[in-house]
Amino acid sequence: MSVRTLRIDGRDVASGEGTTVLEAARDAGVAIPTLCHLEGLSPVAACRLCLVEIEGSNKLQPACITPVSEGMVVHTATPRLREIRRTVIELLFTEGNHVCAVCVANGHCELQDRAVDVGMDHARLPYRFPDRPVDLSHQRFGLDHNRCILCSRCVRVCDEVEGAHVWDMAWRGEHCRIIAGLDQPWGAVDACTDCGKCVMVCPTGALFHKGDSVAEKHEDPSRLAALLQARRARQEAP
Amino acid sequence: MSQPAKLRLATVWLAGCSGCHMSFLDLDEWLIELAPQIEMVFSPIASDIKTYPEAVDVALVEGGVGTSENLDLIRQVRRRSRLLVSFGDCAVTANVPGLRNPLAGPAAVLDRSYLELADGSARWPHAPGLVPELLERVLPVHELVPVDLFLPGCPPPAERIRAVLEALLRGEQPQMEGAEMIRFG
Amino acid sequence: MPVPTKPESFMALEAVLLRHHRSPDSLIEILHQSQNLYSYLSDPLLRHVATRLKLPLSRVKGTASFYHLFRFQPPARHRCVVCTGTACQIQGASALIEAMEESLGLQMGDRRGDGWVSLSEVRCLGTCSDAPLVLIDGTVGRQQSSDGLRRWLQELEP
Amino acid sequence: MNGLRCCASAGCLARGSGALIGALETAISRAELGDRIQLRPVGCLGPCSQGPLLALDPDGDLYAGVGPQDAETLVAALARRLHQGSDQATPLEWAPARGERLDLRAPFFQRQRRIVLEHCGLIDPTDLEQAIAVGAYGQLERVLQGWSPERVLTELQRSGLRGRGGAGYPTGLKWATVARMPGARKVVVCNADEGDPGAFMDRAVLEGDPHRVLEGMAIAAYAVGADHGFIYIRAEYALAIERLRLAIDQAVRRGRLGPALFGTGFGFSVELRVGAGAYVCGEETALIASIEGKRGTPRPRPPYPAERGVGGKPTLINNVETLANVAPILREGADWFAAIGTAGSAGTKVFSLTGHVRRGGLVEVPMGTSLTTVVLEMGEGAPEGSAVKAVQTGGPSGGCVPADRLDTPLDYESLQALGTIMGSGGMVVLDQSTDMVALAAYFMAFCREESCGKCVPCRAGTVQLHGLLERILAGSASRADLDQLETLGAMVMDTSLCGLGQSAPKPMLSTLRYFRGDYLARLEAP
Repeated sequence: MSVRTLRIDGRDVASGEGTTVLEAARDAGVAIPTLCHLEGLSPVAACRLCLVEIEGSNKLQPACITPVSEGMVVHTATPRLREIRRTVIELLFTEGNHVCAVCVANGHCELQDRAVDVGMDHARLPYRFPDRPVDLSHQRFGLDHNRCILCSRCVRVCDEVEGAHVWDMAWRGEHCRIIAGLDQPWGAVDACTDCGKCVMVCPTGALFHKGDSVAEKHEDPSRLAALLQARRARQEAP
Repeated sequence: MSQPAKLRLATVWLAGCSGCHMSFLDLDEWLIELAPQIEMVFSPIASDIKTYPEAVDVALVEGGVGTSENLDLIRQVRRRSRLLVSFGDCAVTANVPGLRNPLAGPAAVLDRSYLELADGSARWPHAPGLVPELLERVLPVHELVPVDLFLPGCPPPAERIRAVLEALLRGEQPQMEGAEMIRFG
Repeated sequence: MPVPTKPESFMALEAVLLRHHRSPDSLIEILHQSQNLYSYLSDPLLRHVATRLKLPLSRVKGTASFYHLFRFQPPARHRCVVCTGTACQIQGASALIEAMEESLGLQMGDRRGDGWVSLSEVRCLGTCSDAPLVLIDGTVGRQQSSDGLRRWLQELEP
Repeated sequence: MNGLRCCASAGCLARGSGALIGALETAISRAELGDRIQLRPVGCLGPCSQGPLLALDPDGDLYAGVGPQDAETLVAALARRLHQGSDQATPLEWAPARGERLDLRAPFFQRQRRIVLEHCGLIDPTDLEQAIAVGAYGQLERVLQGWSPERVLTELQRSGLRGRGGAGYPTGLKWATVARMPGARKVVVCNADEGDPGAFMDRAVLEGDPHRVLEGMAIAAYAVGADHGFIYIRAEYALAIERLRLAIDQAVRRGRLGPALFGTGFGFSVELRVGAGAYVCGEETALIASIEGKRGTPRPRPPYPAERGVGGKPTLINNVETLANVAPILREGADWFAAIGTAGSAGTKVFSLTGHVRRGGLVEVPMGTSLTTVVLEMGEGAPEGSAVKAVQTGGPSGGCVPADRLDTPLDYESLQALGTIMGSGGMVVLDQSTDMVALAAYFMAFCREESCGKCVPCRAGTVQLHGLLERILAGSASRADLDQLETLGAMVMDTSLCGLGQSAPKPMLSTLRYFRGDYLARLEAP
C-alpha cells in the first residue's frame, strides 16, 4: 500500500492510500466531530458535521468519505467550520424533542457531547416541538422517535451486520422516520432477532433497553468495530 | 464593566421545577461568601418582595415561559435588568415543561392532565384572575426577550453557578465552554 | 374492486411481476402497477410485493413512502387537486386553495373521513399558460376563478 | 392538397383541441375531402396561451383560439378554395369564430430559431413514418455506417453543446468521460424528470417529437459504448409517457431501436421508468437510485455516475433537450452549431414563457438573446395596466432578474453573475402585483417539501428557513431574524449534500439582493 503525505491543521501526516481524511486525522490526534459515521458501517455522509476545508477546493468535503491524496492540505477547525458545526447541532436539537434531563442516554449521548464540543449553550434557532411517537411494543427494547436524529446507524447495522433489515428510513424530508417492517410496531416484526445491535449503535437515547431509567443507558457504539474484527479473525482462522 | 458596590441580584422562577434554585442553594457555605457582595433584590427563595424592582444588575431566570403571568414577568424582568441570564435547561430550551408543546395547545394539555389522567373529580382548574392562562406553547426565554447569558443544565450544578457568579462579580464575561459549563441535562 | 387481503388474491399482479422478472430494480414500476390494480398500497399488498421480490418489508414501505404519488389508504371518491406550480402560484393558487378548503371543509392534504373527497396539491402540471389550474377527478379546470371553482365543487355528486 | 396541423400537446388538449380534432375529422369526411385535406395531430405550435392552435398548409398560417364549432366553416372554406382549383394561390377566406389568424411577422415567431423544436408541430408524434420522412434516425444511420465513436465525441465536443438540464456542463466532455470508462456494459439515461414548477420544455419535446430524443440516446450509446438506456420521466406527464411508450414500441418494430441496428453490430434498447412524485429525483445520483427501485436519495459524488451509475455501470445522464440537440449537430456539423449563440454558450435554448406575460408559450431562441427580447418583445410584456417587475429563471434552484436588468443576455455565465441560473428553461414573468417575499417563501416551501431528508442542513435547514420567511410575511420578524435568514441560507448552501439543498436558498437570496426593500418593509418596528 502506497503512502500519501498530507497536512492536517498544520501537522504533517502520512497515511495509506484509500484512507479517509477522517481516519488520517484521528490517527494524527486531530478530532473531527461525527454523528452518522460509525466504524464498521458504510458511510453516508449525511450529518455534515465532519465537513472540512481542503485547500484548492471551494467546496467543503465530508472527511468521512474523502480519501487522502498526496500533498492535500486540510483544515478541520476554522471559524467557518466551527460555525457550521454549531448550526448542524442546533438544527438537530430544534427538529426533535431532545430533553436531556429525562433521557436514558443523559451523560452518555453523542448528541449531547457534540453540543458541548461545538459550544452550543443555547439554540439560536426556534425549537420545532414536533409530535412524535414512542414505540414500546418490543419485549426488550424501546424506540423514542423524539430523540431520533435520523443518522441511520440502526438501519445500516441491522442490514449490513445482522442481516435482518428490520429497519429502514421511511417518508421523506422533515417527515422522515425510522420504521420497522411495514411501519409496524417493532414487537410485531418477525424479522427482528432481538440482537440489540441497533440499540448499541444508536448515538442518542432513541433506541434503548426497556427498564433503563434516566442516564442509565451506557452503550458503547465503538464495540461494533471490535465485534466485526473478531468476526473477521474467526473467518480467517484455519 | 464598572463594578457597583454591591451587585443587585434577582432570581426569577417561571415554568420550572425550582430545581435550579435548589442547586443555587447547594452552593452551601459559599453563599455566605456571596452574601456581602450582593443585594438580593428579588427571589422566591430569599425575598418576600412580590414586585420586580427597577435597576437590577443580574437576573437569573429559571424556567420556560408557559403562562400569561410568566410572559408579563419576563418582559418586566428584561426591561428592568441589565444582564438577563437564562438559568437552567427550562429557561434555555423549554426542557420538561416544553414536553407539553407537541400536544395541540392548552386545551389538549388540560384535558390530558386534569381529565384523562384524573383519579377522581375530573375537571379543569378554573379560577380567572388567580390561575394564569396557559400559553399556546412553553418557550425558551430567548425566543421571547433578548438573553445575555445562557447557563444550561438540569439543574446547572452548583459549581457551574458559582463559576458564573464569580466571573460576574469580578466584572468579567463568564467563559461558557466545555462540559463543565454548558452541558445540557 | 374490493381490496384482497390474502396473498393468493393478488393473482392479477403475477403478470406484472413476471414482466419485470421479479427484479428488485423494478420495485417502483411494480408499485405503480400494484396501485393501478388495487387502487392503493395496502399492507397485505406491500407484504405480497416484498415476498415476491424477496425484499425486506421495511425496504418496500420505506421506498414506497418516499414517493408522493403512492397511496396507503383507499383514494377518495372525488379527488380535488390544486396546481401550485410557479405560474399558478403567482396567479392565484392560494385563493383557489382557500376556496377548496372552505367549500370542502378540509385542510390541504386531507381526505374526508368517509372517503367522499380528498384535497391535495400538485407541483406543476406543465400547462402553465392556463394558470391557475385545478384538477377535479381528472378534469382540468384552467384559468380557474374561485367563484367558478365553488360552483364546480357544489356539483360534485354526494 | 391541404394540411391541417392541430396541436395535441397537453396545453391545447386541455383547451379542447381533442374535440376540435374530432370535429375536423367529421367535417372532412362529411365533405368527402379526406384525400384533399390531411389532418394531423401535432406537437406544440408555440403560443400556448392562445390555444387551441391550428396550422394550415401549405399556406403556413397559424390560427389561435380555434374551437370545434369552427370545423364546419373551415372545411367549407377549404372546399370552396379547392373547388376553385387552388390549394394555396389565394389566401383562405376564413377566421375562427372566437379566435384569429396570428401575424407570423410578430417577434414571437420571427425571433425564434428552431433546432430542438425543428419538427415539433410539423409531424404527428404518434406516427413514426412521418418522423422518418423528415429525417428521424437518419443521422443515427449515417453515424452507425460510417462514423467512429471518436468522431462523434470530437464533433460533439467541438460543437460546444452544454447540458440543458441546468448546470451547463459540457456535453462532449461528459460523453468522453463515460466513453473512457472500462466496462463492456454501460448505460445511457435520459433525464425527463422535468420538475421545476413553471417549466414544460421537455414535456413539449417528448409530446411533439419523441423520436428525436430516442435518436439522440442511441447516438450517445454508440459514442460511449452503451447497449442499454433508461428514460426517467415524471409521472405527472401522462401524455408524454404515452407518446414515449408508443415511440419506443414503434422504433423497435421498425428496427430503429433494438439489436443489430441498420445491419451493424450495434444494438441499443430503451426502457421507460416512471417517477412517482419526487423532485429530488432530477438529481443524478437520486435518479440512479430511483431507477434501481430505491428511495430517491442522493449520495455523495465521487464516484460520479460516469464511473459508477445504474447497477454500478458507467452511466451517461443527459437531459431531454440536450439529447434532442445531438442529431442536428452531427447532421449540420459542429461549426454550424458553434456559430449559433454565444462563444461560451453555443446553440439555442428552449424556454417556457409563462406568468404575467401577454403571449406565453414555448419559444426557442439563440443563446445570448436578451431577456428584453424574450419577455418584452416576444412575450409582449406584462398584461395591460401592469409592468414587469422581475423574471424568474431556474425554478427553485434559480433566482429573479429584476426589470432593470432585462438587457442581460441569456447565457450560462451572464445569468449566474446575476445570482440566478439558466436552469432547464422555465421563465416565469412577474408583474408589479408579485410579492417577492411570498415568492421566496413559496420556493422555500417547495424545497422543504421536496427535501429527501437524508442530510441535516437540507432536511432541517429548509424547515427553519421557511419558518423565518413565514415570520417575515406575518410581520412579526425582527432585523435579527433577517440576519439569521441570510446566515442560515449561506450555511445550507455550503453544507448540503446535493444540488437541491445547495441551491434551495437561491430564490430567497436573489430576492433579498434585488428586492431587499420588500423584506425590510415587513419587519417589526424595533
